[in-house]
Amino acid sequence: QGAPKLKVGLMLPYTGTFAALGTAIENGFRLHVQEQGGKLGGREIEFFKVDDESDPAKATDNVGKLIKRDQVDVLIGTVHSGVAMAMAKAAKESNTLLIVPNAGADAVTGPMCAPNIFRSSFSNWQPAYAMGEVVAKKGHKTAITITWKYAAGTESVNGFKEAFEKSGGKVVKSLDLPFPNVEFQALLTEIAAAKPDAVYTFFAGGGAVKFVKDYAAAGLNKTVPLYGAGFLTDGTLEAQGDAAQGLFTTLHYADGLNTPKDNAFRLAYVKSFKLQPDVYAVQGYDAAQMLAIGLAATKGDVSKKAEMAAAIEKARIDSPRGPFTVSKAHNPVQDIYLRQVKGKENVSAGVAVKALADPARGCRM
Amino acid sequence: MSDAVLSSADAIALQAEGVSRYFGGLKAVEGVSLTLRRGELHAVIGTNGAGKSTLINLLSGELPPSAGRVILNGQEVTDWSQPRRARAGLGRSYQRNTVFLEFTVRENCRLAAQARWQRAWDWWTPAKRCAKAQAAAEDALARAGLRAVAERTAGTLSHGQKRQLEIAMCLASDPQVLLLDEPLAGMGPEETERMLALLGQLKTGHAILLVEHDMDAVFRVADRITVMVNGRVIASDLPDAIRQHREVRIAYLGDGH
Amino acid sequence: MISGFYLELAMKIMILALFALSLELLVGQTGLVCFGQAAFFGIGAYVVTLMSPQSEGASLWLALPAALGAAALFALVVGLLSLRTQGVYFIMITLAFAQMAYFVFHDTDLGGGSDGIYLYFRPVLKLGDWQPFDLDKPITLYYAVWACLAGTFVGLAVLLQSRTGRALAGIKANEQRMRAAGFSTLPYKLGAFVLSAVLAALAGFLFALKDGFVNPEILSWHFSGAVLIMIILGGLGHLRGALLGAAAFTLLQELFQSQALFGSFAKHWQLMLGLSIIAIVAFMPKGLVGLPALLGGRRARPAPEDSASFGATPASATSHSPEVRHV
Amino acid sequence: MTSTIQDRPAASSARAGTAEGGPFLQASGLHAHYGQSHVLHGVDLTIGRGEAVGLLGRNGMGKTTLIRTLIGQLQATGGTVQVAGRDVTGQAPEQIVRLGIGYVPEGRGVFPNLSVRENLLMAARPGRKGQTDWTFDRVMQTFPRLSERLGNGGGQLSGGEQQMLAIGRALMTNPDLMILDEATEGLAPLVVAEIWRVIGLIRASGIASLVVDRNYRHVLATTDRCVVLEKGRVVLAGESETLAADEAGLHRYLGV
Amino acid sequence: MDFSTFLIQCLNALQYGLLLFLVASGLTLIFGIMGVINLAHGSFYMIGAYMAYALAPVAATWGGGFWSVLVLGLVLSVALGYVLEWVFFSYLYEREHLQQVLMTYGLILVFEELRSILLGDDVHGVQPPAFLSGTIPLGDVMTYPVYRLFISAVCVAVALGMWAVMSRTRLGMRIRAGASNREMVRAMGVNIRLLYRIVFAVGVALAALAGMIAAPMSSVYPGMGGSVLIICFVVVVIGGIGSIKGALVAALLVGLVDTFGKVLVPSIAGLSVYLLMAVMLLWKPQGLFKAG
Ligand SMILES: Nc1ncnc2c1ncn2[C@@H]1O[C@H](COP(=O)(O)OP(=O)(O)OP(=O)(O)O)[C@@H](O)[C@H]1O
Ligand SMILES: Nc1ncnc2c1ncn2[C@@H]1O[C@H](COP(=O)(O)OP(=O)(O)OP(=O)(O)O)[C@@H](O)[C@H]1O
Ligand SMILES: [Mg+2]
Ligand SMILES: [Mg+2]
Repeated sequence: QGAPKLKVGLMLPYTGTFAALGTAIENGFRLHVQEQGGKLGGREIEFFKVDDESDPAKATDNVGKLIKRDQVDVLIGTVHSGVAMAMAKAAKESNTLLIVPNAGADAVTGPMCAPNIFRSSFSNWQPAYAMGEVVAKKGHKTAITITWKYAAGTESVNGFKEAFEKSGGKVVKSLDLPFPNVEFQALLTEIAAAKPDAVYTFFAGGGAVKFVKDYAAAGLNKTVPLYGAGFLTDGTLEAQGDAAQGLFTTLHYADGLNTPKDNAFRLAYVKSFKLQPDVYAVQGYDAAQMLAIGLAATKGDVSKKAEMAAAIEKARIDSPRGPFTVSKAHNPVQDIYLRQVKGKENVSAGVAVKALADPARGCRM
Repeated sequence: MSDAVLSSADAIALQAEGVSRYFGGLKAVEGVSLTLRRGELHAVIGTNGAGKSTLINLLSGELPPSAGRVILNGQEVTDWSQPRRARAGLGRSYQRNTVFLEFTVRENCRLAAQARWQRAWDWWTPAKRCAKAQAAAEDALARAGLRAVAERTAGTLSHGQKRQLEIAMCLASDPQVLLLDEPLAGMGPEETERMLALLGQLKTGHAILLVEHDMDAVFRVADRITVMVNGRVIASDLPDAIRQHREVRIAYLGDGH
Repeated sequence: MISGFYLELAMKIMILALFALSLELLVGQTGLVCFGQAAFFGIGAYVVTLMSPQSEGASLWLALPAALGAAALFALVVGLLSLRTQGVYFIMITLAFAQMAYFVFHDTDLGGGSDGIYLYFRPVLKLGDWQPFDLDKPITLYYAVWACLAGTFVGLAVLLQSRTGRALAGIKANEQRMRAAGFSTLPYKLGAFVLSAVLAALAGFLFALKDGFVNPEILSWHFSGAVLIMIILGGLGHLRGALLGAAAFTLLQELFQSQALFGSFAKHWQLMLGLSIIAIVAFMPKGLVGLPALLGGRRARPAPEDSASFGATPASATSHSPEVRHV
Repeated sequence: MTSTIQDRPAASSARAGTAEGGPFLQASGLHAHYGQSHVLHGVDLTIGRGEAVGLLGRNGMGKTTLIRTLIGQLQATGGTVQVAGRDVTGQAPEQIVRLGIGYVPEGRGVFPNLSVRENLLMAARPGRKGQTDWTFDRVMQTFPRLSERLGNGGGQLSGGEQQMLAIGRALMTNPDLMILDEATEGLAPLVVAEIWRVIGLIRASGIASLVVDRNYRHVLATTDRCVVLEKGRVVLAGESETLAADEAGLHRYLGV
Repeated sequence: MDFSTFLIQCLNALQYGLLLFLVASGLTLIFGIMGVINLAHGSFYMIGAYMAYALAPVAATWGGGFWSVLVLGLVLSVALGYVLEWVFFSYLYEREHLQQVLMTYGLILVFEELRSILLGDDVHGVQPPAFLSGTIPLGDVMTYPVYRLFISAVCVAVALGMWAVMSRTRLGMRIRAGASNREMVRAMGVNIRLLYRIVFAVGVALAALAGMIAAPMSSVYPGMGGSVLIICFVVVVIGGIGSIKGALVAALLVGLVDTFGKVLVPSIAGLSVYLLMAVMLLWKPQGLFKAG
C-alpha cells in the first residue's frame, strides 16, 4: 500500500487484420497478472490501452499517447514489426521499459537494442534458421522460398537460407509478391516448373490460409514438400482444413507439449477467457512474467532500469513453451520446436534446435 | 462602307482555307473556305447538322481541323491553341450555355474580361482591384441588358437570361472577331430586338460570324451569307442573292422566305 | 501552456490541417480531385529524413528546399502527365503515380524498405554561428508548425481572391469556357498542382520532424483517402473546411478511442466514428462549415431577395388588370 | 390579380373538355418558389383534351417554372394540379407524366451517354389508352436526319439534332399532352415548319399540347388558346385569334 | 519459361482476370453505371465471404448445401443493398458527388466493426462443395482445381448477363440515362428512385456473390475487403467507366500484367498494375471503351 499503481500501456492491434492477435496477447498478459493476485512487484496494475491499427504511419503518434499523455511506466506491444520499431525508438528516447510480445523484426534486438527494450517472443531469424537445419537434415538439396515482400518475410527467408546453405543445401529461387497480395497461382506454377526438393514459406493470417489451400489445390503438396515458419499454421488451422494436414513448421511453441507448466497455463486460460490459448497468448503471458521478474528485483521501482535488466537477463523464465533465458540483446534464447499438423493441432515433433540464440547482428550493447 | 474598303486585304480579319473535320466516317465539315472582314456581319446558315458549330469550333481552335488552314489577322493560327487564339482577339459564344452556374452574373463577365489582363504571377492583388476588367464587365452587362440581375447567381437565371449572359461573356473579353453560335436562340421577342440592335452596333468595329436559324433576323443584319449543307458550302453571296438561290430554298429555307 | 501529449496532438492536427489545405486548393478550389496527395507528403517527409546524417541535424537551409523541391519536381512530372485526363480518370491516375512512389519506398532499400527510417536529429537553422531557434525543443517546433499553417492559410486566402485564384475557380466551374475566354488552363492547373504538392511536402516535412520516423505507409492510398475524407467532412470549397475537417476527424478518433469515456467499448471506436461520419453526411449537406448556418436556422437567413427574382424591373405591385380578357 | 381563365365559358374552345368530361389538365392558384424567391403567383391554367395552348412571355417570366410545377419537377407551394381528372398535387414527376404527358424540356435534356437509338427506346411506352401511334419508325420518318445518326451518342449530335431527338423521345411515350418548351430552338426553318406541322397533326389526332416558343406569331397561329405570363402571373389569356389581333397587349407584355 | 509453363501461366492470368471481373462487376454497376463512388464495395465483398462462412451451418441445419447458402446469401445481400440505398444514398444524388465518398467511407468503418463484433476477428476457411472439389492434372507436377474453373464460368455468365441487360434492354438504357440526368429520366415517366434502389441492391448482391464464390478459395479474413477495393477501381477505370465490355477486358489485362509481372519482374511486381493503369490512361484518357 502507499505505492501508486503501476501504469502498464498496452499498445496492440484491436482492429484490422491482427485484431485477434492483440486480444490473445492482452489475455495472456492479464492471466499472469491475475495469477499474481493482480499485483506485480507488489504494485497494483492499471492498464492503458491504445489500438495501434497495425499502422506504422500512426505508430509514433500512438505510442506518444501512452508515454506522454498517460505517462505509463511500462510499454507492452506490439504485433506489427513496423509499429514495434517506432515503439522501440520512442521507448529508447523516453527511456521507458518496453517489452515486445510478438513483433519479430530482427532489428528490435539488433541495431535497435537497448537496456530498456525486451522481447518475450522471437526474432524472425529464429524459427527460420531452425527450419533451415531441419530441411537440410531431411536430405533436401534444393529449395525455393516464397513470401510476401516485406521485412518479416525477407528476414525469415534469410534465416532459412543461412542455415540451409550452411548445411549444404541450395536455395535455387526466392519468390516474393507484394504484401498483402494473395494471388499465388502464378508463383505456384513457377514452383511446379522448377521442381525443387522443398519449399520454404513465410505467410501469416489470411494469406497463410490461402497459400496452404492453393498449394494443396495445385497438387504440389504431393510432389514438393512444404515447410514454413510456425505462423503459417498458427491460428489458421481450422480455416486451412485438410490442406494443412501433415505440414511441418518450426516455432518456439507447439501443441501437445504436455509439460505441467503448459497444461496449467492452458487450463487457466480456457477458464478465464473461454478461448483456446495460442502462441500469442503465451507471448503475452511471458511478457508479464518478464516484467514481474524485473519488478521483483527492484521492489516495484521501475526507475531502476539497470537492476531490472540485470534481473531479467539472469532469470530463467518458466514459460508454457518451456523455460528460456534472455540474451544480452534481450531476445529469448529458446528451444525451437518442429511441429506437424495433426487434425486441428500443431503437434510437437520434438525440438528442432535447442536453446537457439538470435545472433543479434548490429546490437552494440 | 465602300466596296473598295471591304475588299482590301487589311480588312480581312479571319480566313478559313479549305478546312475539314471528320468524325470517324462522318464529314462534318469539308473543304470550307470563308473570309471574314472587319465591319462586316457574315452569317452562316444551313441545315441541322450541316457543320456550322463544328466550323466555329475549328475557327476558334476548340477542335483541330482534319485539313485546311485558319488565318487570323494575316497570320496562320491553325496550330494555335484555343486560348492563344482567344487572346489574339477571337471570341466566341456557344450554342449550348456554358456560363459559370455557381458565380454571380457580374462575376461571370468579370472572369471573361479578366482574360485580357491575366497576371498569373500576381497572386496577392485582389481580382476586384482590376479596374479595367471590372469596367469591361459592367459594359458587357449593360449591353446585354443584364444589369438588373447582375448580383444573381447565374444558375438561377431562366434559360433566355442565360443565353444573354452567354453573349455578354463573349463581349466582355472584347474580341475583334466574334463567332456567335445561335445568339438569338431562346430569346424572347423583345430580347431578340435588342440583340439585333447590338449586332448592328458591333459590326462597325468588329468582324462577326453569325450562325443563326432565325431567317428574319439573318436577312435583317447580314452583309453576306454562306449556306452549308452536309458539311459543304453550297452558296456564299449577298443576302438577296441567297434568298433567290434555288438550291438554298430547297435544302434550307423552304418556301416561306 | 500546453505541453507533452497535448502539444503533440495540437501539432498533429495542425500538420494534418496543413496537409488538408494543400488538397483543398486542388479539390475544393480547382476542381482537381487528387487521390495521390500522400505521395507528396511522403516525399517531403522522406527527403528530410534521408538528408539528415545519423549524428547531427541537417541544415534547414538545405533540407527544406530539397524536400519541397523534390515534391515539386515529382508533381511537375505527374501533373504534366495526368492533367491530360479528367474526372475520375484523373483521380485514378494520380492514385497510380502515388502507388508507384509508395512501392518505390516500400520495395527498395532507398528508405529502409517497409520498416521505414528514423530521423535522429532535427534540422538546424543557422545563420553563421547564430541559431535563431532550435527545432529540437518541442515548443519551438510547435510554433514553427503554427507559423507554417497560419502562413499557408493566409497565403491561400489571398491567392484565391486574386485574379489567379478566380481563374482557378473558373477552371473548376467550367474549363472549356475558360479556354474560350483566353485562359491557357494547363499552366494554371499545373501551377495549382505543384503548389499543392509543395504544401503537402511541407506538411510531410513537419511530420517527419515531429515524429522522427517515416514509413512507406505515409505514402499509401489510405492516407490520401483519409485527407480527402477530412476535407469533404469539413466542407469543400472553403479553406476553413480543411481546418475543421482535419481537426474534427482527428478529435473524433481521439474521442472514441478514449477509454476514460467509453471504457471497453472504445475498442469499437471505428463503429462510432463511422456512424458519426454517416450522420454528418446525412444531416450536414455542406459539411462542418455548414454547421453554424444549420444551427443559426431561420434567424440567420438573409432577407428574401424577392425583388431580384424577376428580370428587368422589380416586381413592384403591378396590379394592372389585363386590358384584354377575351372570354 | 384575378386573371383566372376558369370562369371562361367552356364553349370558348371547340375541343376543350368534351368527350370524357373535364379538361385534361387543370391547374389553379399555383404558387412556386425557388428557395426564397417567389416565382409563380397564383397561376391558373386549363388544357382541354386535344386542345393546343400557347404559353407566352418574355425571358424569365416563369414559363418554364410553370411547366416544371405542372409536371411535379418543382413542388408547388400553393394551388392544385389535376391531370386526367386526378389530383396530382405533390406527386412525383414520374407519376404525373405517366398519366400521359410527353415533355420536351428547355435545353433538350438529351442523354449524352446513350446512343440516339437508346435515347428513343428508353422512353418508349404505349399511351394511356394503349395507343401506339408513335413508333420508332414513325419518329424516324418525321426526323430523317436522326436515322442517319442512330449509333451516335446523344452528346455528339448537333444542337438541332438534339432538339429533334428530344421531341422524338417525347413522342415515343405516346402522350395525350405534349409539353414543348422552346422545342424549335436551334432548328432550321424547314424543320421548324415540320414541327409545326407535327403539332398540327398531333392536335388533329386529339392530343393536347402546351407550347412555349419564342416565335409568338407561330404560336398564336397554331394554337387554340394562349396564355401570357408576366412576372409569374397570367396577365393575358384568351383565344389565339383574338390575342393575335391585340397589338397593344402583345406590345405591352411581349415587347413587340 | 518453357512453352507449357507459359500456357499454364496464361491460364492463370485468364482465371485471375475473370475473378477480378467478378469482384469488380458490382462496382461496374454501382460506380460505373450509376455513378456512385462506392468505397464500401470491398465491404460488400467481405460481407459476402463472411456470409458463405456463417450461413453454411445455418443452411446445414435444414439440410441445405452450397446452393442454398448461395441463394440465401443473395437474397440477404439484395435486401441489404435495397435498405442501404434507401436509408443512406437516396438523398445524395442531388448533392456533390464527393459526399457519397464520405458516406461509403463511414459505411466501411461500420461494416468492419460490425463484422468484428458479430463474427470475431479470426480467419476462417470455407469448404467448396464436394462436386467441385476435384482437380485436373496439368503437366506432370501440377493440378488445376475444378473450383477455379467453376469461378471462371460464373464470371463469364455474370459478364454476359450484365452486358445483355445493360446494353440490350430498355431497363439498362434507363439505368444509364439516370446516371447522366436523373430529373430528365423522371420526366420521361421512369421511377428512377425505385430503379436505382434495385440496381444498387443488385450491385451489392454481385459483390457479395463474388465474396461467396471466392470464399472457398481465398478463405475469409478481416480486412479482406480493403485489399480488393482499389484493384476493382483500377479495373473499372482502365476499362472505361460504364462499359462492361471494358471492365472485362481490363480485368483480363490486369490479370495478365499481374501474373507475368510477378514471374518475370518480381522486383516491381507491386508497381506493375499501377504502371499499367498509368500507361493505359495516358494512351486513352477515357479508358479503353468509353461508354456513349
Ligand atoms: N464529337 C462528335 N462526334 C461525332 N459526330 C459529331 C461530333 N460533333 C458533331 N458531330 C456531327 O457532326 C455534324 C455537324 O455538327 P454541327 O454541330 O457542326 O452541326 P450544326 O451545323 O451546328 O447543326 P445545328 O444547326 O443543328 O446546330 C452533325 O451531324 C453531328 O452529329
Ligand atoms: N433554379 C432557379 N433558382 C432560382 N431562380 C430561378 C431558377 N430558375 C429560374 N429562376 C428564376 O425564376 C424566374 C422564372 O424563370 P423561368 O425559367 O420560368 O422563365 P421562363 O419564362 O421560362 O424564361 P425563358 O424564356 O428565358 O426560358 C426567372 O426570374 C428566373 O431567374
Ligand atoms: Mg450548331
Ligand atoms: Mg424557359
